[in-house]
Amino acid sequence: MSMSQEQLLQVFRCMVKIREFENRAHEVFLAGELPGFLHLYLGEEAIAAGVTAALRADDWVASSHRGHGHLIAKGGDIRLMMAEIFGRSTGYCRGKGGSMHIADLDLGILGANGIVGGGIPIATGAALACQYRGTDSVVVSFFGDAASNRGTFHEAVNMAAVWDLPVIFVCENNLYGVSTCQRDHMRITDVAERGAAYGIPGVVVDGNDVEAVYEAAVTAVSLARQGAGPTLLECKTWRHQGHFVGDPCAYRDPSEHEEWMAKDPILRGTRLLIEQGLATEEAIARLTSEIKAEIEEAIEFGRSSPWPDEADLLTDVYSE
Amino acid sequence: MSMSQEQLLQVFRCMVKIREFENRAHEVFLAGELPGFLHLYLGEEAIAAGVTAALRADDWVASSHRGHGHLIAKGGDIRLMMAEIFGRSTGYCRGKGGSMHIADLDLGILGANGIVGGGIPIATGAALACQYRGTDSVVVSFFGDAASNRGTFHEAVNMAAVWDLPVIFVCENNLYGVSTCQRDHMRITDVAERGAAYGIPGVVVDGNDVEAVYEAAVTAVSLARQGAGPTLLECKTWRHQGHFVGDPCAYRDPSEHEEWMAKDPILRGTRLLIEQGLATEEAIARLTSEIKAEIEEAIEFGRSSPWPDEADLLTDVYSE
Amino acid sequence: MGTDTVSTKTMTYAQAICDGIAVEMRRDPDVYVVGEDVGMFGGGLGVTLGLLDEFGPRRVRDTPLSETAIVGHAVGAAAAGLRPVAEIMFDDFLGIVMDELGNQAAKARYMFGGKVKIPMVLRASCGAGIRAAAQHSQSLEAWCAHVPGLKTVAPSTPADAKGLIIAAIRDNNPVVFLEHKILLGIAGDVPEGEYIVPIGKAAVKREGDDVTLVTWSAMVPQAERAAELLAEQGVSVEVIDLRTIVPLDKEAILESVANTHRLVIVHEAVRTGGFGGEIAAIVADEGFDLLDSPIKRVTAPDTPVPFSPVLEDAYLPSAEKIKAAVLDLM
Amino acid sequence: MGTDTVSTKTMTYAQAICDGIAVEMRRDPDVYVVGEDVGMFGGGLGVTLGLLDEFGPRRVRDTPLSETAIVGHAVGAAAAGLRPVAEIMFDDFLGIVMDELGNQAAKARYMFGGKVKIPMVLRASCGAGIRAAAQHSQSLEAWCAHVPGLKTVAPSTPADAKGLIIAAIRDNNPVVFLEHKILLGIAGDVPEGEYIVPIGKAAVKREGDDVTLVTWSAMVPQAERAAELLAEQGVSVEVIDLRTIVPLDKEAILESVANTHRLVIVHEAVRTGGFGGEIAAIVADEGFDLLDSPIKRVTAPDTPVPFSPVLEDAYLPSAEKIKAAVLDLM
Ligand SMILES: Cc1ncc(C[n+]2csc(CCOP(=O)(O)OP(=O)(O)O)c2C)c(N)n1
Ligand SMILES: Cc1ncc(C[n+]2csc(CCOP(=O)(O)OP(=O)(O)O)c2C)c(N)n1
Ligand SMILES: [Mg+2]
Ligand SMILES: [Mg+2]
Repeated sequence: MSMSQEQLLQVFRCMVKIREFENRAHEVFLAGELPGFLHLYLGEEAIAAGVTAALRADDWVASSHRGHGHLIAKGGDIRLMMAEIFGRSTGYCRGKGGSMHIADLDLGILGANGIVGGGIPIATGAALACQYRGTDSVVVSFFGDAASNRGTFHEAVNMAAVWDLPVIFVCENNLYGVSTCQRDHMRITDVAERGAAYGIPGVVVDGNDVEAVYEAAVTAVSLARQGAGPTLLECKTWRHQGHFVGDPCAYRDPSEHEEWMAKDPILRGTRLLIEQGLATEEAIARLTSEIKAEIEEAIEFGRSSPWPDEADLLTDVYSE
Repeated sequence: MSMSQEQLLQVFRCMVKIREFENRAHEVFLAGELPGFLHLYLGEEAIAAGVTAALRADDWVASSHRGHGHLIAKGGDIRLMMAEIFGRSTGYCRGKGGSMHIADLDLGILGANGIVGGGIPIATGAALACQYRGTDSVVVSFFGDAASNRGTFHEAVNMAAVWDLPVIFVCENNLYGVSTCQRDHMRITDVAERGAAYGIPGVVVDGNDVEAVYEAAVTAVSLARQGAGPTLLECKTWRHQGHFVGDPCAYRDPSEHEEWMAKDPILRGTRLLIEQGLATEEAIARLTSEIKAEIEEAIEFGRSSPWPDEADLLTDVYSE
Repeated sequence: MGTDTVSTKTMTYAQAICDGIAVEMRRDPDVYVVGEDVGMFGGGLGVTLGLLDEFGPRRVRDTPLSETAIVGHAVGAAAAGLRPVAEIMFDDFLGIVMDELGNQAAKARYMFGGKVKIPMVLRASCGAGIRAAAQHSQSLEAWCAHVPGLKTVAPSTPADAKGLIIAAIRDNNPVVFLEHKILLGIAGDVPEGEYIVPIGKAAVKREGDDVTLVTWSAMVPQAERAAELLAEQGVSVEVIDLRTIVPLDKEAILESVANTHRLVIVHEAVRTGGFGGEIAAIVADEGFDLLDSPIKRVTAPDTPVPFSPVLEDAYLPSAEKIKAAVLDLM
Repeated sequence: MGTDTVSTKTMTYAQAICDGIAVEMRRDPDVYVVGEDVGMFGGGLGVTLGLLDEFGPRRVRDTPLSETAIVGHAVGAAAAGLRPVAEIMFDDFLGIVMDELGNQAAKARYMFGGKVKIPMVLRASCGAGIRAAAQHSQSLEAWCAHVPGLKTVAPSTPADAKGLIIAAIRDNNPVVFLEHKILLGIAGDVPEGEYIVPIGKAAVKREGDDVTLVTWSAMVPQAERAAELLAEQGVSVEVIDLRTIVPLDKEAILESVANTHRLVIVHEAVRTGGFGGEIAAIVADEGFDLLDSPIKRVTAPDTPVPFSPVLEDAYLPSAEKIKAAVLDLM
């Protein structure tokens, strides 16, 4: 199923929002304003945007350490996100979690995760909850190429397959786990080949082509909703920056980087909108500056929000 | 490569030795003489015998909870084994390990293992040692169908594949993990399909046909020795008894059991030897009673050996 | 707790746990049981026998042999509103799932600023005594106790086992429920129906004035037996069964020590890093002035659990060893 | 130990570890380094930078993202005669590998009746202080300490880091080597060449008569700072850096308490179930008669590690908090 014009505009908007969020987070981090680790989603925007466009509000996502894009795409409030990565009391987690630990259960966001591959079983469990309760909600689990080498991937995908759970395993294959390139961490070229090991479909798409991502996601989501169980959807992509902010990324070949930069999903989205006459360059510039203003507002909100109270240290350990 | 007549007789002898060891261990357990858990290898003898026939003395095996057969086939001393499962000081582990924890490093036996799937990474590490030192020794990892759902399987097989390690992953698929039948623990029919997930060959053989097992093992071993890396070798089989001694095995279909009992590897081995004129019924009976005497001697050795000294409790925790 | 006039029934510790789970499954459709062979086979040691018949395979779920996914999926299911009662057959397998338990289940609420709850129970058999050797006999409550966000429970009687499993299932936090294999077959009177033993409350099993024995799980009967032996020698022993490891009922301990002025801690886990250290540390701080003599620990030695009966018997703390430790103090 | 007249060189704690590994790799061809990104990238926090250039990819091995296989394969490699020096980036990932570490590496020798040795080192960064939040900041030495068969080491200075990594690599047992992230960049004088600090020996960092502070890892500088502050107030503090958690140098502790009669234990790990409990328990038993006052612990609270700098700073034990605890005792 291909996207309507309206949808196309929406996912484009979503991609730009992620892009601008990350660009500014990057700058603010470099300016020394953000504590901790920051793993940017720059370059991978089409995956979060395309996949979540195939979801409903009552569907779920489980994210990774590289989570900002997933959260924004699923409707996360960028003010609360920004405040959280600033470590402020107004943040999503009241400053307790930071970039790798943001959740919004009301929006179906099961959380970013500091443990690579840690979200895959969690997504599987949420999918069991959907099936158990007889809803037709589905769950998306986002993780990287390197994460697909973890035991959690194997055990959870197998469990989801045996139980026909409504979960879509989305592998964001940016060809590297930190400095280790794919051919040094697995023998195969397509992570999607692993689907066959569990008797589920394995699908490869160009992860920088938001339409392709969307279409593959729609198919996977509809299988899941119908009770046919999981799909492993591999999206080939590239991170524009280092593994985290501060990584000079010396392990990647500059010419490969150049090639991939030319396939930037936002560049392609822009071209597509213009070619199809869905937007003019001016309209896109306007949209981008609107979003920039939103982001600026979020940053200002984060930056000017109060720090948590020391007493907060001891709360939220147990639930009543 | 098919077996010479002599080899055929040898593997047959090995199978009978395992069979008789297990039959008697079973009886002695039921008589209350053996402490702990006992997982019998009855019915699966062709796998251990066929695979180890493809190995050299300087090759390694890593075993499972159902380990007696592997140990015997790799040359384990049945007197020391029996003494160990009797819990005596003369046993392989001086009574400290029991059935699930027998090793003999000198024979290349890396140990049985009480953790299902626990031996798979260990085998992988031993294979790295072989490669690292430039020997052409190989390692065999034995594990069950259910074990192939553990994260250890996934991580270790992938690591072995990436590093071209000389290890053969032998899945003894007896169609059940305790009471859970294969279709309830994985969607696929052949565990061997999982090889493709790591870019390695996945091979299915009739695990009750010792010649077929041997031939497949020879191919896998020779690939490993040549530096081509691991193979996943699935051997379809059936355990004759419950999961452990004491399990009435109520979860299996009696008619399926009957069918499989007719495929008993020793029955088939006997038929083969006679048909090929390699042995007469009398010769087989003689061989069997010779082996029975050996086993009896081992039992007597175990039974009459002294208990460990209480002071042994505190030794062997650390190495100098 | 419970109501005043409850009718009781004799059942084993294993049956009592099963009964408690069944009570909750009838009451709350979100409760489900999950683990390897928990259905027809009744789980690793038969505790869940019968649940499949009553509740069917949707609510009593056999899993693949995948402990990580068992615990990991439970975190997600709980976050999404269910109440999983998951089993890993032996607590020796905690090492396989400590990430899911310690980094996900226990921390989710805190990391997310209080915006999620993870109401799940992780059941596992613990302890030595059946010649199951080093990888099927451990007592690993101390690992769990060191993880803020987890609760850990280790009952010693059938009634407590029922009351605590119900409390654990109703708790809105991840609870590790340790069932000692030696206790599974022990019978006792168990209140019928909804019977709750609150998490975090110790039980005084026997009153005494000379020395306090603090213990839990399968060491409770050993401590009680030691108390009997010591009574014969004129030593009056108070036996406290913690029942819950975390949250610890520290008041019960300090109150008793205020009376006896002597403390012996008994646990089956290996000594170094065992939970006995925590108890000793609390009393050596908050109860220092109450003490008349050194705090003693009676524990397993710092070795893996050996297989041979001779060695395993020597490994386990016993009434005799407890008695000797107490006499040392007097 | 080391020889008498060693030449030293100024290097960071991270460089000292790397230097120690390199010394052993030059000496023993069976030593190899293995873990995620340990090659060109230098591992999680850059400690192994440079080893790939000197020793090449056969001996400095990047792995797939598979902690279980990293530790599990190391057990097999060690059993077969190699000496792996494995890295998991953060000790927070111990929960992923506790089975391989606790059930395989630590127990193999005992289970097999003394017929195998497992000479492997597992390196991991530990500790809070860099706003890395709940899953990248823990101090989990207490989990390791509760596993017989393991040794656990946690140095606080560059020289000790070098001397102990060499000792760990030469040890014929599995050794967990915890590198505190706050210390990695701290520079100090480090003996060149083969320099060994024996496993199991504490260091008296400062002598004093009024109170003994027992601590390790990144809490050592805090304790030293507290001792300085207290000296200004006329309180004389002895600071003991354990350096090794297991085997514990209990004599060093008891000897010091015999002189000071007061004990404060300081650790960064959360309080409940922390290794401080073990130390307190030993002293409350074997050193009871030496004590003039309660044993105090200064630790992190029982919460996950929070992200926000304000909260993380409040979470961490500090010189000020140590000082307050000591003054409480006087
Ligand atoms: C279990 C675990 N191991 C290691 C790490 C450290 N780490 C964080 S991200 C990462 C690489 C992940 O690569 P991939 O899954 O491909 O995702 P990407 O970062 O490329 O998006 C590593 C090794 C971690 N956080 N968790
Ligand atoms: C990690 C782990 N989980 C569970 C168990 C308990 N257990 C022992 S054997 C077994 C089933 C193994 O099935 P499979 O791998 O097919 O081997 P089989 O017993 O059929 O030979 C189980 C669940 C265990 N020992 N280790
Ligand atoms: Mg990647
Ligand atoms: Mg099986």
